[in-house]
Parts: sequence; structure tokens; C-alpha cells
Amino acid sequence: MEDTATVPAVSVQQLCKSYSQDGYSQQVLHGVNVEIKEGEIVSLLGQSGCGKSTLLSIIGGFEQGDSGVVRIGGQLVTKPGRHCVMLFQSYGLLPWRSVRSNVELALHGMSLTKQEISDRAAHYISLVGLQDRMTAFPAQLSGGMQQRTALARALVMQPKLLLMDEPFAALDTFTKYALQDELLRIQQQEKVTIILVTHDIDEAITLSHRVLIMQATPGTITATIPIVAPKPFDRGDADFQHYRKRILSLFRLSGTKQVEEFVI
Amino acid sequence: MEDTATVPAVSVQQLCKSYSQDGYSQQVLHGVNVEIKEGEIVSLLGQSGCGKSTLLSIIGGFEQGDSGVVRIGGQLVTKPGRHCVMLFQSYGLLPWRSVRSNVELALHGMSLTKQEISDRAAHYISLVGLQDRMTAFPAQLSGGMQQRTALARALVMQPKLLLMDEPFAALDTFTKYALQDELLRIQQQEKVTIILVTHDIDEAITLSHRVLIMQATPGTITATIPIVAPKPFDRGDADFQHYRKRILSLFRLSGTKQVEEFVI
Amino acid sequence: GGTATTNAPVSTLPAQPKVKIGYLPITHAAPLYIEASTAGYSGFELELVKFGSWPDLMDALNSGRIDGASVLIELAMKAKEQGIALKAVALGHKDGNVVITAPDIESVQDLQGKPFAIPHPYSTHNILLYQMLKEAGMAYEDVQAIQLPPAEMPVALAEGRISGYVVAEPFGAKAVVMSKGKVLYQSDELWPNSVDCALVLREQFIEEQRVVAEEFVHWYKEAGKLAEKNDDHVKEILMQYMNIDQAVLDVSLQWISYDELKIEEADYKILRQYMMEMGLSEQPPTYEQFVDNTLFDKVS
Amino acid sequence: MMQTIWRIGKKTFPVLLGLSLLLVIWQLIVVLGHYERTLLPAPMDVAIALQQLIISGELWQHLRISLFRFLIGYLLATMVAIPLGIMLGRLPRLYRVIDPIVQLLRPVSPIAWSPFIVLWFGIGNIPAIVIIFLAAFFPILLSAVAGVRQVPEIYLKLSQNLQLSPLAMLRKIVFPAAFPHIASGLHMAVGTAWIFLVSGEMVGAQSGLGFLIIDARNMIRLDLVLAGIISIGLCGLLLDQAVRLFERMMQKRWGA
Amino acid sequence: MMQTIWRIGKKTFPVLLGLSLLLVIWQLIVVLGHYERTLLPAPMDVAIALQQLIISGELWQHLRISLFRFLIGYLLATMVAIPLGIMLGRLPRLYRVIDPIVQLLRPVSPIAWSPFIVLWFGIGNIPAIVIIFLAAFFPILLSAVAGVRQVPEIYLKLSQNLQLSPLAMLRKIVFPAAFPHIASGLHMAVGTAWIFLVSGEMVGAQSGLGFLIIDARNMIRLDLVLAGIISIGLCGLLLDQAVRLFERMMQKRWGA
Ligand SMILES: Nc1ncnc2c1ncn2[C@@H]1O[C@H](COP(=O)(O)OP(=O)(O)OP(=O)(O)O)[C@@H](O)[C@H]1O
Ligand SMILES: Nc1ncnc2c1ncn2[C@@H]1O[C@H](COP(=O)(O)OP(=O)(O)OP(=O)(O)O)[C@@H](O)[C@H]1O
Ligand SMILES: [Mg+2]
Ligand SMILES: [Mg+2]
Repeated sequence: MEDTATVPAVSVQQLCKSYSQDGYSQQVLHGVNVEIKEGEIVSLLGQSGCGKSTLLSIIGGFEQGDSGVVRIGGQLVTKPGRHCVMLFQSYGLLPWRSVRSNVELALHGMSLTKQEISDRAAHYISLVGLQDRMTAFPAQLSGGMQQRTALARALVMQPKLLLMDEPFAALDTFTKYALQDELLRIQQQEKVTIILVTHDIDEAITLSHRVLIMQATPGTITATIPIVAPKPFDRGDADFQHYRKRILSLFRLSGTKQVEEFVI
Repeated sequence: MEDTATVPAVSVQQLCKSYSQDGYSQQVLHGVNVEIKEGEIVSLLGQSGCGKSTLLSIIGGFEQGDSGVVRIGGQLVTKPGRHCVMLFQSYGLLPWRSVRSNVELALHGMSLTKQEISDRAAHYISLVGLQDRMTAFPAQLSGGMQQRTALARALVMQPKLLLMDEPFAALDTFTKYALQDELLRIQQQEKVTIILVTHDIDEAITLSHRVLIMQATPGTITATIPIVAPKPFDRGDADFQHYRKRILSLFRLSGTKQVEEFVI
Repeated sequence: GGTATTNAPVSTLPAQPKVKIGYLPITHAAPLYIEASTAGYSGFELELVKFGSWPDLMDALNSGRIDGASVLIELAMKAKEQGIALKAVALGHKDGNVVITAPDIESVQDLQGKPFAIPHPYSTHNILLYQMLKEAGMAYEDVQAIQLPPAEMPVALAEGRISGYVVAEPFGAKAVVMSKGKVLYQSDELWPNSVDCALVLREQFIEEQRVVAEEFVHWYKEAGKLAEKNDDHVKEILMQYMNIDQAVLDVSLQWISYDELKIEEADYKILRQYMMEMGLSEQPPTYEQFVDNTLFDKVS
Repeated sequence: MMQTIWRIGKKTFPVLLGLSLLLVIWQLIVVLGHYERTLLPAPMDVAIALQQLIISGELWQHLRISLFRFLIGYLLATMVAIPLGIMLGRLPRLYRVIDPIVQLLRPVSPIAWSPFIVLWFGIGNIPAIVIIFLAAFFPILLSAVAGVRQVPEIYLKLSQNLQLSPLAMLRKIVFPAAFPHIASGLHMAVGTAWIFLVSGEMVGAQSGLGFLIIDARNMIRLDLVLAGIISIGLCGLLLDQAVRLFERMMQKRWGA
Repeated sequence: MMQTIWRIGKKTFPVLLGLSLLLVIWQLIVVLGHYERTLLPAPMDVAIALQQLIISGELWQHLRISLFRFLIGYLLATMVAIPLGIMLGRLPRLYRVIDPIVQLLRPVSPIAWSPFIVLWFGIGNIPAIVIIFLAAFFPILLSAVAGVRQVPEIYLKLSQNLQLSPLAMLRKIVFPAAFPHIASGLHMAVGTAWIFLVSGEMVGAQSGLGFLIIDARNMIRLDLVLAGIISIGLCGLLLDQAVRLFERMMQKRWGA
């Protein structure tokens, strides 16, 4: 317990990554450094294609960087594992399994009795407020409910780290607000560390303790903005607008080239 | 020219619509009244499933109401036509046609020479800033570019009325902001009347002259909020936050039942 | 064909009638091959049409797509019985069907309960099987008669899937040459002068082109005589139509004769009798109805 | 009650109309074509033939044995092709070696193989089963491979994340995710395999609908041939419907 | 240069490995099975037979006529089935009447039809073409119907909005939107139709690869049968590749 205070939950050092396609190689990440404390919520904010998903993938162990070091809780990351769960933008629910069965799948292979599996699944399904829809199939659920199910499936594994790739992008505003609040509530309860990829400035400000601004070609983290405010952060608050303007200006000011790319 | 001042661009009176499925009928719209002036931008704001798309469909003539009257420029609407163009959420671009060819399709069947068709298409493609990508196919374009192409295809028909069903929902925040500004610029230039369906409160406030709040089961328009401000409306503005709070409270205050549905 | 040159002026004549005759590539159709190759005939063009199986050939004959065929006579009788206007005008060959069995079959009794292949229920081969069993004091049901495409029979015998078969040549010879089978009986031991393949013509053809038909049958008869010589020339012609091993052809030619191709009433009656006895046909056409010897007998 | 009748009527009416149309066209061809009656029997002749086949119990006997052969061949093909297809789909290198063999053998008609089928499988039931097996095997194999190859990346990432064992991954992720694709291959294979029933029952079978047709053709009883064709057609249609029902059940079961 | 060779090598190596594997298995069966040589020829025997067929020019002759028949039958099927399929896809009521007819006829083997095919179409080229036509017709028809039926609603709404004439809608919206589906039907149909070449060339044809096989089988020249099978397999594979190329070209052309 003591050494966790000194060892960061996630540490990325000098990470580089390029993809080669048809003999032509493209540098996607260049010298990325990130350090995240336990229990922190950190947003990765950047435009489409700047390498946010790639960075998250490498942290999760799904891909390997070309150079640099990625550690989770001090351990080198070489492959995906149960300590760190990825929540995909398209949820990744298995359509042929019910809510309960999707969540229970995450407990497969652990030395638990059927009863224990069932209880633990039910607990986390209740936590996300889906206790009434346990037998429903993903196709019978709204987008918000599907995202909740995916969240329950991630939480049931009791991971140290949650990676979320644009988790609320496909939801309508009302549902999104409700789910954001709920995520904060659950995070406070479960004390999980979260890295959140988004291209919604408001979302980044509302949810996170720190916003990392990412720029493209090659992908680097150009700024870190700590958000000092109680969570959830009221969008009407004057401070909120202050952060908002600051982030927007960061994007606007990063050169004419960038501004033109917005237009695309 | 004179009577257009008195005849509203769009008038919907006592519109009702229900769908029956498996012998069970569901009332989707009940006694909807809308009146829209020429050159106005009106947003329809409401939660998922409240009947926004259905109302838009009926105005466009794609579906028929059960009772009530829909007029565009004083004319009864019975079927879709070139006077009123629908912009679909999924853009509805034909993947086997280039940008230019998609736009030119909209001029098919009009008594124009090839040169005229080509010129007019090129003009509107430039208007949306795609003059460099005329020969690209939809799959080679980003989401924002696809939405621009769809917009050019709609504008080339020089319709009196533009119906937009969640036009920016699939775009990332940066692209969305850029396109919203551009829509306003083009609208001021072309003087087209726009009905915009959305579930993004900020979008409704930024873009429209009036926001119509829709509630579900059965779908009715419960409030109209005129937005008195120069366009585009700066999101950081204090007035913006005022409208935002007012609209949010309208949704929150419409009964506990509604609040619970948010959670879904 | 040396005789072809004597017909040189033919090319100047107006289009000659074309006679299409169907056949299966078996030794039993040898006279047809020889007639077509030596080209002694004149006044028509002979086209031989090869088929892959009897039903295919019968479909074409019944629907008038060919004018005639060398075919299992029972099949033609069946067609006649059902109202297709056909006439049998000559035999395809005489004798030369063999009952082939696995080497371990010593007598007919050994076939008890064993699978035994025939090409077709409406075939002389089926009747030969019936006769063989009857002579040995057995019932037809005592063996498992199986319809099998002839080409599959030597294979099936070699692999022990059947214990014997009776079929047209060269499929019997094939098993003998491979030494996977032996001859249990020659057909003339069971039924002397058995009627098997016959040259059958459509009545319409005979009526409308009498002269051509006569010419055709005349040279058919001549070809039979030539075939009977069984010399290298004959073998060479046969090999053109049947792409088989020389050894197999030699064996099968030893068993068959081609002279005397006239359909005799006595032989036909026996055949008809058997068809009724075996329940293959209730009212097979009579000799008078079905056999037309006027072409064969015409001396030209 | 009235409503149910009405609904069933609405569904069966076009079917009946279609079939009557077929009968009318057929009768018209018979009347206008002036064909020899033995060569093109009228609908009535075939109805009588069919009736006799039914009354004598022959039809049922042939049908039963054909269905038996079909089911054996088809199920064997399923049992071999699905696991093989899943394996090949997961091992692209092996697949690149096997694929040319499959592609070379697939376009060859089972009829062409019959000498070798007799050589290896003899005569009677087994060659018929083998031919149905061959006809069903390739569509199922290819659909299984394709199905596995298009399992969404995200499911595979999920199973990595859950640290599922390779077997658990195949059973719990790959197979169910590929299933809709495999099901459509199974569906297609029913059609193709049933078509080859006739070919299959040509190799020394002494019973079955295919044999019935071949035998009737040998006897120049084209009324029986058509009766056989109708039985095969109807039976094929029913099999197709059965598979469609199975597919729909699976879909419902999985809420997709 | 070296790189291109390397890349081609990388692609052809598994193909060659696969085919060698096939040859090795075949030779093993020949050696271990102790079959009569004439009943199961060894690869070498077949290679000699194939060589003779090539040298004598026979193979090329058979191949040419088979390809000719195939192309005619297949193109005819395409020309009839696609417009009909598009029409039926757009007229669901008519389709409900025609569908039972199609479903009833589809599962019947072309072999079963052969008495009637001979009656109506004679012998030689035409029945072969008709059988290939039949084999190709149903997959193309069904894929066209399915393709049209799943044209996204949104495209139809668009064409309403543009007030396109019915013809313009079919040409500019429905056909291109259904095309990927139709193309996969066309692809499938190549396989099915080619399989039926052998059946088609059984009905009195005097030439073609199918005839070659049947004739060789009747002569118990199984080396020739296998040579024919290899030719049919290779040719089917090439046809399949050609269609695949065509599909890919169309896809590229349309940037999809
Ligand atoms: N597997 C891959 N092969 C080749 N290039 C890739 C691959 N994955 C991503 N890229 C490229 O890497 C760049 C970064 O991709 P990435 O998905 O990380 O961006 P992103 O920031 O997540 O964008 P978005 O917001 O659109 O999800 C893009 O230009 C993309 O084209
Ligand atoms: N064709 C249809 N048949 C039956 N019910 C329908 C049909 N179209 C829509 N509905 C129902 O009508 C209601 C309103 O649908 P509509 O698409 O208009 O909602 P919406 O406000 O546009 O929602 P969203 O924001 O999700 O697009 C929904 O409950 C839906 O289930
Ligand atoms: Mg991403
Ligand atoms: Mg909608």
C-alpha cells in the first residue's frame, strides 16, 4: 500500500509508434510522456486521427510501441490483461449474450463458484442501475444502457485501471449527462484510475482531474491542464467557461495549419 | 413577393400520427402545431424517441399524418418534392458516385445543359469548401466532408426549405463547431428556411432563432423559446448559459417520470 | 475409307439428307462404326452421335432428335409399348454378353444373397441373370440385383462391392484383363441367339426417307460382315470410336459375332416371353408390330 | 379467430396463386405444344402418378431413405466443415496452403468423381451420402472461414483483455460471432446438397427419390419423373423452410 | 525488382505448397491403397494423359467449346435474371406469387430435367447451355431480389426527394445500390454453373470437358477422367479469379 503512493498508476516514457502501410511509414506517436496517479481521471483530448486510440491501445497492451516504456503499477506492459480494462467506443458487447451473461463472461476462468459469479455480476449490474434489465439482450437496450452494461462488465473485473475510448460519443446529450454523473459517482466509490479519450471539450472538463492536449503528425502531448474543481463540474460555472476558452485557444493557437485542418 | 410575408414558410396544424405494430398502436404525435417564417432557423429539441424524426418526415412529405394539416408556402404537402430537401443523419450519399456526381444527381431531370449542371454543382461545392475534393468518393472523405457534400447536394436544388435530422451528431466537436459556423454563413447567403432536429442543447441555442421543445408519449411541442442573439452565438456568453439553464430546467421540471427516463 | 473416293461427285449434289444415329461407345455397336468409317453408302450423310448413358440416348430417340440408334432392344420395346413409333431393323451383334463374377464364385449358387450388377432392368443382361438363376434352380430374388452404370462395374467388382455382373462389352473384358473377374457363362450358354442390342429407327424416318433408310441398313449389314473378320483394320476403326486398351478390345471381340444381324422371329418371341414372365412389360410389342425386316431383306 | 384465418389466408393466397399459375402454364404447354403424351405428361397424368405413389406407400419409402441419406451427409459435412473452417479461419497461413486445394476441387461436379467414389465407397447408401457430403462441405467450409475472418476485431481484443484461454475464446467468442455467417452457409448448403441428391442416388442406389427419377426415366415413365421432381422440389422447399426457421430461432434466441 | 519477385514468391509459395501436398497425398493413396492402376491412376499417369491431350490439341478444343457454352449460358442467365430480379425486388406482391414457383423449381437437379430439356432443346450445344443457364439463373435471381430489397430506405427517400422518374431511380439508385449484392450472386453463380458443366455436357454433347470426362469414364480411362477433372478444376479456379477481379475493379471504380 505504501509504495503505490510513490509508484505511479500509469507511466509512459518516450513512447514512439509508427504504422507502415504499402511500404510507406507514418509516425503516429512521437516521444509521448504521461504519468498518472492512482485514482485520477485523466482526459486525452485531441482531434480525429491524432493518435489517441493508438496511445490507449498501447497502454492497454493491445499493441506494442516501437520504442519507449509503458508501465502500469510499476509493471512493464507486454500484453493485455485483467488488471487494466478497455471500454471500447462501440461497447464491444456480445450480441448473443444477455446483460447478465455479458457481465458474467468477465468472470470466466476465475476460481469462483457459480453463486459467487452470479452475485458479483448482479452487484455491478445494480451499481450501473440495470438490475431490471439483466435478462435483456444488447439489441433490446438503448445506447446508454449498452454503455452501462459495458461499464458493469469492466468493473466486475475490479481492475486497477480503466481505459475508455470515447465512451459517450454515440449517446444523446441527455443520456450523456446522466451517464457522466454516474461514472463520477462510481469512480469515487470504486477508486479506479481512469484514462478517458475524447474529442468533446466539455466532457473533458466535466469529468477529469487533468486534461492532456494531444496534437497530430506526429502525435504528442502538447499541454496538460489540471482542472481544479469539485466533481461533477457544473457547465454553467464561470470557471468552466474559463477552462473551455483556454482549451479552445490552445487548439486555435497551435498554428494556421491546424486551424485549416479543423475545417476538414 | 408580397404575400410570402403573410403566408408562413411552414405551417403545421393539429398534426396527429400513430404507428401500429403487431396489432398494437402507439401515438407518436398528438396535436402538433408549428408555424415557421421564411428565412428562419428553428430547432426541434427533444429526447430520443419523442417523435422529432417523424414530424420532420411528415413535413417533408415522406410520411402522412393521420389527421391535421401540413403546408409549405401555403401549399398542402402530399408527397416529397424538390421544394423541400431532407438532409439525413447518415448523409444519404451514394457511395458509388463522386462528390461532384452526387451533387449533379440532384439536378437530374431538370432542363439544364451539361455545362449548366456542371457549373451549378461546382458553385455549391465551392460554397461548402470542397472544391479540391470534387472527384473523391464518399468513402475517401471524413465525416465532416461527407456532411458538406450532402449539404451542397441539398443547396444545389435551391430549395425553399431545408430539413436537417441531427446533421452534426456523428461529428467530433471540432468539426462540428466549424460546420455549424459555416451553415450559418451559407444560410445567411442563401436565405433558406431551416428546420433542425437535434438533441444537443448547445447546438440548438447556437444555431436557431427559435427552439421548440418536444416531449414524448405522445409527442407534443411543450414550449417555444425564442433565442434573441446575433448568430453565431458564442458558447461562453452569459446569455448562452441562461438559455441553457432554462432549457435544461424545462426538461428536468417536466415531471419525475421524465427524470427517470433520462437515466435510461 | 477407300470407297469414299468413288463417291467424289457427291459434293456437287444438293445437300444430302443427314442421318443421325445414336450409340453408346460399346463393342456391340461395332457395325455402326465400320459403316461410318468405310463410307460405302451414298445419298446421305451419316452422323453418329455418342451418348453417355442409355436414358440420355433414349430421351433423344424418343423426342426425335436422332433418327435411330443402336440400343438395348428392351428399351426400344418399352418405348414402343408407350406409343413411340420405333422399328427394330437389325441386330447390333450376336451373343458376346458374358456373366462376370469374382474369382471366388465357383457356381451360380455361390451368388446367393450377393450383390450382382445389371446395367438396366430393361436389358438382355437382366434377362440373362434371370435365366441363369432359373437354370440353377434359384429365384431372381436370391441375388441382390443392382442397377449400376456399366463403367462402374469393373471397379465395383475389383473392390469387392459386387460379386458379379452381366453387361455389354467391353466392360466384361475389362475385369478379365485386370484379372479381377472371370467368365462364369457366355450368353450363348444360357440363351443361344439371344437378342441384345438392336438397330432401331424412327418410323417417321423410314416412311419419309425410305430409300435412304434402305441404303443405310444395307451398308450396316455389310459392315457387320466386315466386322466379323475381326482383322486389324476393324480393330483400328473400333479404337477410333472406343478409346480403350487394345487387350480389352481383343478379348471382347473374341466373344462377339456380327454376321447374321437379322432379327429372327423365334428369337424375338423368346425375348418377348421373358419380358412378360419377368414382369418387365405387360404388353411388349409383337414381332409384327415392332420388327421391320423389309429394309434388311431388300436386295440392293 | 377470424383475424388469424385472414392472416394465414393472406400468406397462403399468393403461394396458391403462384402454384396455380405454374399448373396453368404447364397445361398450356402440353396443349399448345402437341407433344407426344408419353414425352410430356399433363398435370392430371402426373397427379394420378403421384396419387398412386402415395397410395402404394412407395413415395414415402423413397422419401424416407433420401432424407436419411441427406441428413447423414449433411450433418457429417457440418461436423467436419465447421470445426475445420473455424480452424482455417484462425490460421491464415495454413489457410493459404489449403485454399488452392479447396478452390481446385470445389468446381468439380460430384458426378465426375463417381468412378472414384465407387472405388472408395462402393455402391448404395454410402456414395449417395458421400456426394451429398461433398456438395454440402464446400459452402459450409467457406462460409465458416469467411465468418471467422470477419469476427469483429473488438471481440478478439475483448477476449485478450479477459485473458480467455484459446479454447474458451473459440467457444465463447469466435464461434458465436461467426455463427450468423455460418448459418447462412448452412442454409445455402441445404440447397446445393439437395440438388445433388439425384446425382448421388445414381451410383448404384436402389431406392430414394433420385433413384425413383432415374428408374422412371429408364422406364420412359415421364409422369413418374415429374412426380419425382415435384416431390424433390416440395421436399427441398420444406427443408429450406426448416433451416430458415432454425436460423430465425437462433437469431431470436440471441436477440440479434 | 527483387522486391516484386519476393512478393510474388510469397504469394505463390503457399499455392505451390498446397498443390504439392495434394500430389503427395494422392501418390500416397495410390501406393498404400494397392489399387489396380487402371482404377486409380498415379499422378504421373495423369500427367502423361494430360500431356497427350495438350499435344494432340484435344484439350484445347474441348476447353474452348466448354467455355463457349458456359459463357453463353451464364451471360444469358445474367441478362434475364438481373432485370427480372430487380423487378421482383421492387414489386413485392408479384414476388410473393413468383417466389413459390422459384422455390419449388430451384432444388431440382438439372439432371432430373434432362428428358424435358432434350424434348425442348434437342441435343448438343443448346441443352448444355440451358443447363448452365438454369444453374446460374437461380442464384443470380435470388441475389438480385435480395439486393434490391435491402437497398437502404434512405436512398429511396432521396430519390423521392429528387423526384427522379421510376426509370432514373432504377438506373441511378436501385441498380448501383444493389450491385455489390448482385455481384456476390454473380460470383457464386460462376461456381454453381461451372459445376453443372459436366451434367450439361452429358446430354448428347459430342465435345467439351464434361463430355471428355463422361466419355473417358465409359471407356474406363480413369487417367483421362482425372485429367479432365484437373482441367475443370483449374478452369473453374481461373473463372472464379476472373470474377473476383471484376468485382474488385467495380469496387475500386466506385470507391466503396
Ligand atoms: N492499424 C493501423 N494501420 C495503419 N495506420 C493506422 C492504424 N491504426 C491507426 N492508424 C493511423 O494512425 C493515426 C492515428 O489513429 P488513431 O486511431 O490513434 O487516432 P484517434 O486520435 O483515435 O482518432 P479518432 O478520434 O478518429 O478515433 C491515423 O492517422 C490512422 O490513420
Ligand atoms: N416506422 C415505424 N413503425 C413503428 N414505430 C415507429 C416507426 N418510426 C418510428 N416509430 C416510433 O415512433 C417513435 C418516435 O420515433 P422518431 O424516430 O420520430 O423519434 P426521434 O425523436 O427522431 O428519436 P431519435 O432522437 O432517437 O432519432 C419511437 O417510439 C419509435 O419507436
Ligand atoms: Mg480513436
Ligand atoms: Mg430521429
